Order: sequence, then C-alpha cells, then structure tokens
Amino acid sequence: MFDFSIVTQWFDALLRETLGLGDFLSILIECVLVGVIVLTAYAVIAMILIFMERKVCAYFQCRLGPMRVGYWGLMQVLADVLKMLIKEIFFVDKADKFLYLVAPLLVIIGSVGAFCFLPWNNGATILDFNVGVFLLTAVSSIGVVGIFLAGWGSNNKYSVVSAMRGAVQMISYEMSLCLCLITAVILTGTMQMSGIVEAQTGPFKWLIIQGHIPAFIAFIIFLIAGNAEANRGPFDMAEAESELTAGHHTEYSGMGFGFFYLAEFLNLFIISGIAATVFLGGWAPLNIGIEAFDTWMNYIPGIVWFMVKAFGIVWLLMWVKWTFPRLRIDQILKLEWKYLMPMGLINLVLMTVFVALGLYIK
Amino acid sequence: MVFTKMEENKTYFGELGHGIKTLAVGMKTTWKEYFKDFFTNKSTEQYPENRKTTLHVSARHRGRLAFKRDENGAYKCTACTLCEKACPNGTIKITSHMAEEPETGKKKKVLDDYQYDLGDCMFCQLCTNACNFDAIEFTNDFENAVFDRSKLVLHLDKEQYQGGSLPNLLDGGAEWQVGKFNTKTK
Amino acid sequence: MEVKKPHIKSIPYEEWNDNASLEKIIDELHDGGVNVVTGSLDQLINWGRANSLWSLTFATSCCGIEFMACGCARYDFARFGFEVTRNSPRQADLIMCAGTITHKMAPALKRLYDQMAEPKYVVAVGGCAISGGPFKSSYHVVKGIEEIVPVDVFIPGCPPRPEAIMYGMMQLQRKVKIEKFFGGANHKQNADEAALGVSNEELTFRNKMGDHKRETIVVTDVPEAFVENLKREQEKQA
Amino acid sequence: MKLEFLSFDFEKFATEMQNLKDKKGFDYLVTIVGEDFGNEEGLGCVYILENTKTHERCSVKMLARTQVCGDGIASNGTGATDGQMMAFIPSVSNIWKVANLLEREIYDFYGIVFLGHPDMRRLFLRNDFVGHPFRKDWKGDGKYSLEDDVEPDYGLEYYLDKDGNLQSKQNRLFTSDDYVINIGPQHPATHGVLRLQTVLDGETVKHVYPHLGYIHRAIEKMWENMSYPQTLALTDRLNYLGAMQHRHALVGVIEEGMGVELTDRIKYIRTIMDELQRLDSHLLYTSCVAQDLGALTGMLYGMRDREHVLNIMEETTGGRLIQNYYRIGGLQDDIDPNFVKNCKDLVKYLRPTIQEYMDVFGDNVITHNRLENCGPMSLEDCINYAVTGPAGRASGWKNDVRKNHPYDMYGKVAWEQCTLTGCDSMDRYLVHINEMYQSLNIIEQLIDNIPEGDFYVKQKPIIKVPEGQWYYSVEGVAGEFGVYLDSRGDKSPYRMKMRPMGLSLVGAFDPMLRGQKIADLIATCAAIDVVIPDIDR
Repeated sequence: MFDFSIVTQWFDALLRETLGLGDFLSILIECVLVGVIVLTAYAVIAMILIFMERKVCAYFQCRLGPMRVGYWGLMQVLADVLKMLIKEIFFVDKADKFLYLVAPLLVIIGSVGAFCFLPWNNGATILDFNVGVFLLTAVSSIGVVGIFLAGWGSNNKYSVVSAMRGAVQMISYEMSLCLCLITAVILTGTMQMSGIVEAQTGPFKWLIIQGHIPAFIAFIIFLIAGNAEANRGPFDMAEAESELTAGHHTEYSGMGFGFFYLAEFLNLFIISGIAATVFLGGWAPLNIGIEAFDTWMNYIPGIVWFMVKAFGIVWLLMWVKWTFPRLRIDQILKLEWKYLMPMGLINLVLMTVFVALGLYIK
Repeated sequence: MVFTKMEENKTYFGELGHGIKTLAVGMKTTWKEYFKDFFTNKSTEQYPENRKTTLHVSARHRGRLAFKRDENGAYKCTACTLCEKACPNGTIKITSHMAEEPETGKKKKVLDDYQYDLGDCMFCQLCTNACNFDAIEFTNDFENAVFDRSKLVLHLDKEQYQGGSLPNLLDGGAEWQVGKFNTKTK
Repeated sequence: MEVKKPHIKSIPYEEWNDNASLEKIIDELHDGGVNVVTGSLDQLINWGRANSLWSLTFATSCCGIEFMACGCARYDFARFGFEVTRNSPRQADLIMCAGTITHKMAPALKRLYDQMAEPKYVVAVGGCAISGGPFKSSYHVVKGIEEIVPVDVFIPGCPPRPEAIMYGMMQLQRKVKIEKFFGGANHKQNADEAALGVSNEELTFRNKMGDHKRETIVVTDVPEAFVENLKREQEKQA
Repeated sequence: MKLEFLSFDFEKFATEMQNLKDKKGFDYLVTIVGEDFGNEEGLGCVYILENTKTHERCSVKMLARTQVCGDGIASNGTGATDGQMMAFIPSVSNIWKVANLLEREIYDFYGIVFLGHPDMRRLFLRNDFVGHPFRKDWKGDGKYSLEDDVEPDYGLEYYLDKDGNLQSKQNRLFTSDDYVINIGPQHPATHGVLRLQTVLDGETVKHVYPHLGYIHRAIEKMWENMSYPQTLALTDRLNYLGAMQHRHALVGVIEEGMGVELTDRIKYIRTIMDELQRLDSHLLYTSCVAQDLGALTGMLYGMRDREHVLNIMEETTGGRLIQNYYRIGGLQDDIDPNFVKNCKDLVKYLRPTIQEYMDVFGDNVITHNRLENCGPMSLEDCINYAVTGPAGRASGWKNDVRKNHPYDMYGKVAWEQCTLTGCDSMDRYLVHINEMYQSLNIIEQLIDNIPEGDFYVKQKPIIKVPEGQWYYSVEGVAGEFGVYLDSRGDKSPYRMKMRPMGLSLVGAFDPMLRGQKIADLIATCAAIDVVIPDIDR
C-alpha cells in the first residue's frame, strides 16, 4: 500500500534541509499549502456533489437533470457558482448584523474543520490527533451554532422557527452519532483516525465485517443519525422547503446563501466519509485472504478506495432522501429518543460484550 | 380495489418491523424507476432539441389566432365585426371603411386593419364560433414569447402567416401514444 | 470587438421571435463599441448568469400549474439548469409571474421584487400577467404587471403550454447573454419606471409624511457619456 | 333546480332558520347568495339548504333592513360606520358554522352586516377599499395602491340594542403576546396565494385566520355585464384542475333555465370528460400531497402520469388546463377520432400505476405518521362546516352530488361512492386514491357505448334565459360546485353566483388545526385540496 507520508516527509525535508528554512517558515509554508489544498478540495467536492445530487435526483424522478450546459450538463454547477459569486449581497434591515454575518462563516468553518479529519489515503490525514473521533464530533457541531445564529440573526419568523428546529434536532442526534462512533472505538481500541483505518486493513478486517452484528447495527444507526445531522431529507426540518420557505437561510442572498448550500452538501460528504472510514475501512482495500486477489486489490490506490466507499454511501443517502417524505419535528425526536438512542446504548453494551468475549473476527 | 388504513400495529417491535417493511417497499419502487429507461432519456421529451423531429402538439391546441388564407394568400374576412362583438375582453379590433365595388357598384365594407392582441387573448374560441365566413382559426403555434409588449399586437391582415417558426407542427407533428413519451430527439 | 449574437443550442438565430427588439437592446447597450477584455469577461459572466436562472416560486393561478409541469418529468427544465426554484426571493434570480395579479396582491409582488438581489429579471407568463387578459374588465385586477415591475420577457398564452414557457425562458437567456456587467446599467429606467421603482417603505413614508425627500444615492464612477446623456435628458425635461 | 323561495318575518328569521335545521333536518347550508334585488326590494340574501338524509333542498329569501348605525366604535376599513345607513340581517353563523365566511363575503361585497356575527371584517378586498362593489350602483375608479394594507386586529360585532338601534362592538383577534406568523400569500405550500395568519405557541398552532382575496378577480361581477356565451369563458380559470366540472355547472344552470334538451352523445361525452378531469385533478392532488410532505419523487410520478391524461384531453379540446369544451347546447367540437382508443389505453395504463404512488408514498410509514390524526374533523362538524367532496367523505359523509342528485350519465353507470371513517388527512388522501379507481370504472363503462348523434344542439345567435332563479350543482374535484342564476330575461344574467368548493374548506381550517403542529397545517392544507382561484373567484 502506498504511504502518502513519504511525500509529505520528503516535502518537509525539502523545506528544512535543502532550502534551509527555519521551523517557523517551513511550518507556515506547509500550513498555507495544506490550507489551499483543503479549500480547493472542499470546493471541488462540493461542486461534484451538487452535480451528482441533481443528476441522481433527476434519475430517481424519471427526468434527465442538467443536459444543456456543457456536454451532458457537466458545466452546470460551474455556471451556478459563477453566478452566485457575483450576485448582490445585502443586509436585512433590523437584522442582528454581527450574528447575521458570522452565521454562514461558522457553518462553513464547522464543516471545513470536520472535513480535515478525513483520512484520504495511507498517511494523508490532515488532522490526526489521538482523540480524533472525539474532536471530530466536537468540531462538526459548530455548524449547529451557525444554523441557530442564522435563524436568530435574520429577524425573520420562519428563520426563528427553523433555528429552534435545527438546534433541537441536531443536539438530539449528536447522541446517537457519538454512541455509534464509541461502539466502533471499542473494537478498534483507538480514537485516532489513522489508527482506526489501520485496525481495518487485512482480510475481513473492515469493521462492519469484523464486528458483524453490533457493527452493522451501529452503521445503520450512524447513517440515520448522520443524515439528520447533515440536515438532509427525510430530516430536513430546519430547511423544510414547503413549510418554512427556506428555513434558516431565508434572508441570505449571494454567497451567504452559497456557504449554507456548500456546507449542506459537504456535511453529507463528511458523514459519508466518516461512515466509510469507521465502518468500511476508509482507504483500506478489500482483502479476502486469497493472495492473488489481495495483491491486485492493493494496487488500487487508497484514495480511490476511500472515494468509492464515500460516494457509494452518498448515493445511498441520496436514494433515501429522494424516496421518503419529511418527518414532523416531534416524530424526529421520537425516532431519536424512543428508537435510535436506546438501540445505540444496547448496541454499545452488546459490542462491549462481544469484544470482551472475543466474539469478533480476529 | 379499495384502500383503507392498515391495522393498528401498536407493539414496539411490531411497529418497527412494519415501518421498515414499508420503507423498503418505497426504496424498491424508486430503485426500479431509477434504472428504468436508464439509457433512453427516462421520461423526458427534450424540447427544443426535438422541435423539428419528435415533438407532438395537438392540432387543436390554441396557440394564436390566424387568418385562413387560400393558395393566393387572400383572406375571407369581410369586416363584419361579429368576432369583435363576441370577444369577452376586447382582444380584437377591426377598422374598416365602406367602398363601392367597381364591378357591381354595390357598397361593401373593406377591411383596413384587423388588430389582434395576443397578450390579451384568452383563447375561448367565441370569435371562431361567431365567424360566419370561416375566416379565422386558432393554430397550435406556441413559440410566441417576445421582449417587447407591443410585438404581441398583431395585425392579421397585414401578415402572411405560414405557420410561424414551426410549420411542421400545424397538423400535430409526430405520432404519440398513451403511456409513452417521445423521448428521442431524432 | 463585435457583440456576439446570443446562441442557444438547437434553435438557429433566424428562427427566433422578436430578434428586432434584441438587436435594439444590443445597440443601446453597446453604443460606442466593446472593450476586448471587459467584453470577454462579460461573456463569461453572462454565460454563468444565463445558465443559472433560479426562479422564485411565485404562482398565483393556472400558469403556475403549467410552470410546475415544466419542472416535472415530461418537460424537465432541469435540462437548462432552471430546476432550482427558490422559495426565498433573496436567492432567486427571476420572478416567473405566473398568473393574475390582483390589487390586493400587487403590493406583495412589488415587495417580492424589491427583496430580490441584483441581477433580477421578470417574466410575465400568460395573458393575466401581460395585460390582465381574461379579467381585464374586472375592478380588482392589475392590467399587466408592467405597471408594477419592469418585465423582460412576455410569454403569451392562456396558459402557455410548457414548451412555450421554456421558449420564453430561452428568450430570457438570450437577453441575459447580451447584457453588460462592466460599465453600464442594464435596465435603463425611464421616467415612469423611476416613479414606480420606489420601495414600499418609501411610498408609505411619502404618504404619511407628505412629500419628504430622502438623501439620494450618488454613484461616482459613472462613464462620462452617461452623465452627459443624463444632463441632456434633464435639460429636455426642464 | 328551479328555486321556490320560503320567506320569514324579520323578527322570527333566526328562530325559523333554527327550526329548519332542528325540526326539518336541513343541516347542510349549501350557500348564501347575497344579492342586490333592485330599487324596490333592496339588498338581501338567498339561503340554499339541504337535508343530508333525504337530499331534499330548499331555499329561503331574506331581505335586509336598513338603519342608521348608532354611536358605536369606529369600524374597520370603510371608516366609521357610525351615522351610515347600514343594511342588516340576523346572522345564521351560530346555526351553521359555514355561514361565518359566507356572511363575511356578503358583507364585503354588499355591505350587509349580520347581527351577532362575531367577526365582521372584509374577506376578499383590502380594508381600505371604498364601497361594496357588487351593489348595482357601485362605481370604481380602477386605482390601486402599492402600499401595504392596514389590517385591524379586531373584528366588529353588530347588534341591536334594547331600543332597536344598530350598534357595534370590537372583538379582539389576538392577545398581546401571540406569536403571529403569516403563511402566505407567497408560500410554496399554500398552492397559490392563500394567506393563513397563524397564531403559534412554539410549533403548535393556536389559531388560524384565513385571509382571502389575493386572487379575487370578481368573476361574478364581470358576468353581470357579459352575454351568456361569454360568461362560460371565465369558469375554466377558477379551479383550473376542475375546468370541465365548473363549466358543466354553469352550462347546466343556463340550459336548465332555457330548457335545452341534450342528445345522449353530449351527455356521454360530458360524463367521460368530467371523469378525465377528475383523474387529472386527483393525480395532481396526490402529487401535491407528496410534495408538501417533502417526498418530491412521489410527486414527480404522479405528475408524469397526469401528462397522459392531459394529452388525451388536449387532442379533443385543444387545451391542457383551460379546456373550453362545453358550450350552451353541447360541445365545442366532436371527440378526436382516437379518443376511444386512447381512453382505453389510459385505463389500462393507470390502474397498475396508481399502486406505485401507494408504494412510494401512500403506504409509507412516515406518510401514515404524518397524516393520521392530522387535521381531524368529525362527521357532525363536516356537515356543519359544509366540508363537501373527498374531504367530507373521509369523515363518512355521503355527500357526492353525482349520487345524491344524479346528472348526465351518473345515474346509469355502476360506481361506488367512496367514504371512509378516519376523519383525518390520511383518509382524505385515501378517498382521493379510491376515487381515481372509480373514475376509471366510469370511463370504462361509458367509453365503448358513446352513441351516435349531434355533439351540438344549435342555439339562437343571441341567448336569453327566461325570468326565474335556478341552482345547479355538480360534483367538482374537491366538493360540490354549484351555480345560482337569477335571470331577468336579459341576454346577460342579473346575478350569478358560484358555490366555490374551497371556501368552506378554508373555513374549516381553524377548528381542524387548533393544537396541531405547523407541519400538520401544511399537511392538512395539502390533503384537503384547496385551489385558491376557486375560493376567491
């Protein structure tokens, strides 16, 4: 398996030794470079996702989706972004200007922050702490604050209702989300992202296979809770197009709205990415213990594995979104507190028992 | 077949199981639709790509009013103003003058201007019903959008209407079938 | 640099309706030639704008259902990238005014228009929006939304069939494609429009406080020709 | 139905009306028609009632008294009513709940106030509107304002004090700490420009005040200046999904007044067309319920299949929404040569497809949870609020006009009236689904047997209806749609008034939705199937 850290170490050495730069300068350059890469990847993936959503949704609905801008509509999202960039931005009278301004930034910061935790390849994890999973859940919940402030700051009644809904829903579903991750951590024995993937390399080592029943339950709960956390149908309470016009971002135009739009799609990707990392082995290739097959599989780069898994889950979530009607706020909470939470807890105990008794695939 | 509400299934796991089953049925249905006609343009008729090939617009569709003309381009309107009077909202305005016919010497109305405001028209067919001379008809020409309101005011006697931008559609265009869409563009 | 004639896939330029008005707009906008750099940038921006026209869901009557039909499987205007209909006027690029506007609704339409972010366009769909149509003689119907907001494209029909609505949308694309982003106002307001182009708030103020004057907004970087034109106009009016 | 009016003394009016309901069983108030009877009789109302057991109908005519309004408090809108001559009639809104909105409509159009009605505000027009437009002596200047309307936060209640003087008092609409949110007039889920002023407590709805008139086009007033054939042109634009039925009712009342005999062919075709239209409307309805609940894919499936229905109708009528097909004495045109074959194909295609909507949306556990017990209304209330159509049938009220007062071919084909007893939005949805199958049944039975004959019975060039009053109703797509015609023998009607399907449905929102969630409001609004131009006319 190709280790990307070779490249990063080489580059670090290039700066420090060959060019003889000091600690500060070399770290600065590295940070800027990583920052640029992250933001570019963020934007590009968001655009791919938006295009994918429009095409996938169209095909579910017996339509064609974008067709006329570029070949097969490929340039459609580019045109949208271009327009949104130069669309007029204005402030709403009587809005709380500061909160109104900060809200989209918080949303995007929360989502970029969480984005940085994804392990792209062996050795290519941007933030790789020993409390990775823990920190990830903390960072990603900054987004809730953004949504809440946007709703509150806009001085719009729909937005306030939407803010309340968003906060209630996300805080609730964070519980299940964390429980599922902890279930996985019990098996892997580490919270570090790279460590979690490391634990899943090898034949039949993907967590969902390794931990079989409890891991599978955790995976399903994680997807449901993650879908709610990313604010997507059937849990798109905060936006709830047909009820609250555009929910918390009713009063945002131009790029302010663009940030919410991008963050919504990226959150989807982050949820899928985490699910892929924690349960489907991240960049770990599919190994079945037959040498010839495994070697071939190992030739495929880790990033391809990761992307295929992540986008597979994205497609799955889109399928769910474009099939089901939206739930009502009390039903969403009922689902969480009556079904998902207890199940998550029982599942946690189950997993502990399985690990303690060694019932997982070794 | 009569649908009624399902049996109340109130046990914790019964409710759960039933719920998951219906969700699965829903997902199965969308899955089927997703892959149906996957490579043959789904259900979409691609206007404007198909406008000269597979587009079908009912011949009776009312797109605009036009004069019926014979092969020499002559119209039959006698400026009797029956259509003007029948119109519920004053879409048609006819101006005419009396003139002597050179051959017979009889006085007869001569049409000066037949003004028809496409932007006003409600396509109720009262004018065509009222016309005793079979002089006007609705055609299914629908490509009429303009930038300037005044361009919607038409003078039917002054124009030589040949079916607008899509003359091939006047008698309906391509074939169609119930339950199918003309999704091909060629 | 020449102004390129707007091209729309699958319909040749000559077959379009009302090319004359379009060419007139081109002449007015690009009077005095086009700079190569800004011209090309304009083209890029216009390409973006023309292909990303998000409409406000604003349907009052029958035409609204045809607009819905446009978005559905058979016609699918997602092919053009129009399917992103926004419910909030802040995020929309155009109002598809589909249906009758009554006297009671008129302030709401005006307000929605004012709430939209530039650039914004208005399409009048169907007889009612164009001229009051079937309800011209009613005491409670606005005789065409042109009285309230500037209209870019008129789509006649009662209601126009979905193809006709798409045709109208493509007409709008053509209009967007010839606009200027750099140097010049696209909507040159005439006197009537200027009188109408007053916000609701302003109107209310005026009514309550008499003919009070608000500070006018001064635009500084205006091309000289435009200023001279304006002066001449003012002298003429005086 | 030719109307024979009962009449009562002014003083005994309220008790006599109560008697009609309690003793004679006329528990369903079909509509109240306000009318300016001319200089001799002045203003007045016509009440049309139905006994829901025997389906017998009767009508009551009541003339208003006029008096100078006393020294009460300033009224809304028209300025102080003090010192003005006011016409008044005792209210029946406490006998039939549906009268609440109907009486407000009459107040708006004719300026008749109803004694004891708690909330005499304008219903359709702006509060600063001058005068009452349906009075024969009213003249407007066609001006309008772009300013926001000034809305009072109280309703006026008129009463006679002990000296017999007309007085008014204010009833507050909101309390000081109410969180009021406007759903509409521009809102994706109100299906047009309905405005529901909703008082919220968190997510819970405390009160719903409907504000109408955002698409009030004054069709009834326009009719008074139109010849009979011209009046037809406007009906299609009411509920544009029930164009055929609307025109059917209008054509029916005129033909009844004139005594026109139709050929069987016309009757067959009209019945089939009505049912095709019902399919069209119900397909759109099922789609819209799905859309409002956030299941866009479910919506698109319904809309896709609706196109096939539209295709068939368009081949014959030339219109997709606005059909222009019926005219006085028959039809605009004969059916398209392929019509019979197409209809058969459609029936074959649609039967299995309806199951798909149920699979993807109707049977879904989320849908059931969303719609069950959402916007409940009991059978008794349904009759009281005159919630007709599928919404009423979901509460077990057998109110189908096609069965109760059969017209055209409906008495001669075999079909079932679909009723359920759930009283909630889920059953409203299911009734619509079931009715689609019934429509297919009706089409199937008729399509092969369309007799030969004329599609149009020639009429005189100038159509006049003899003097008299008629009421003719058909089963519209969302309830009973009727037209009241008062003819004075002219070539245009003296007064023509519709019974819109949606007005009583909107009036029922408030009792249905108290204590429910905002999301339930959207779901109920979708499931009850209102189309705003039909309400506002």
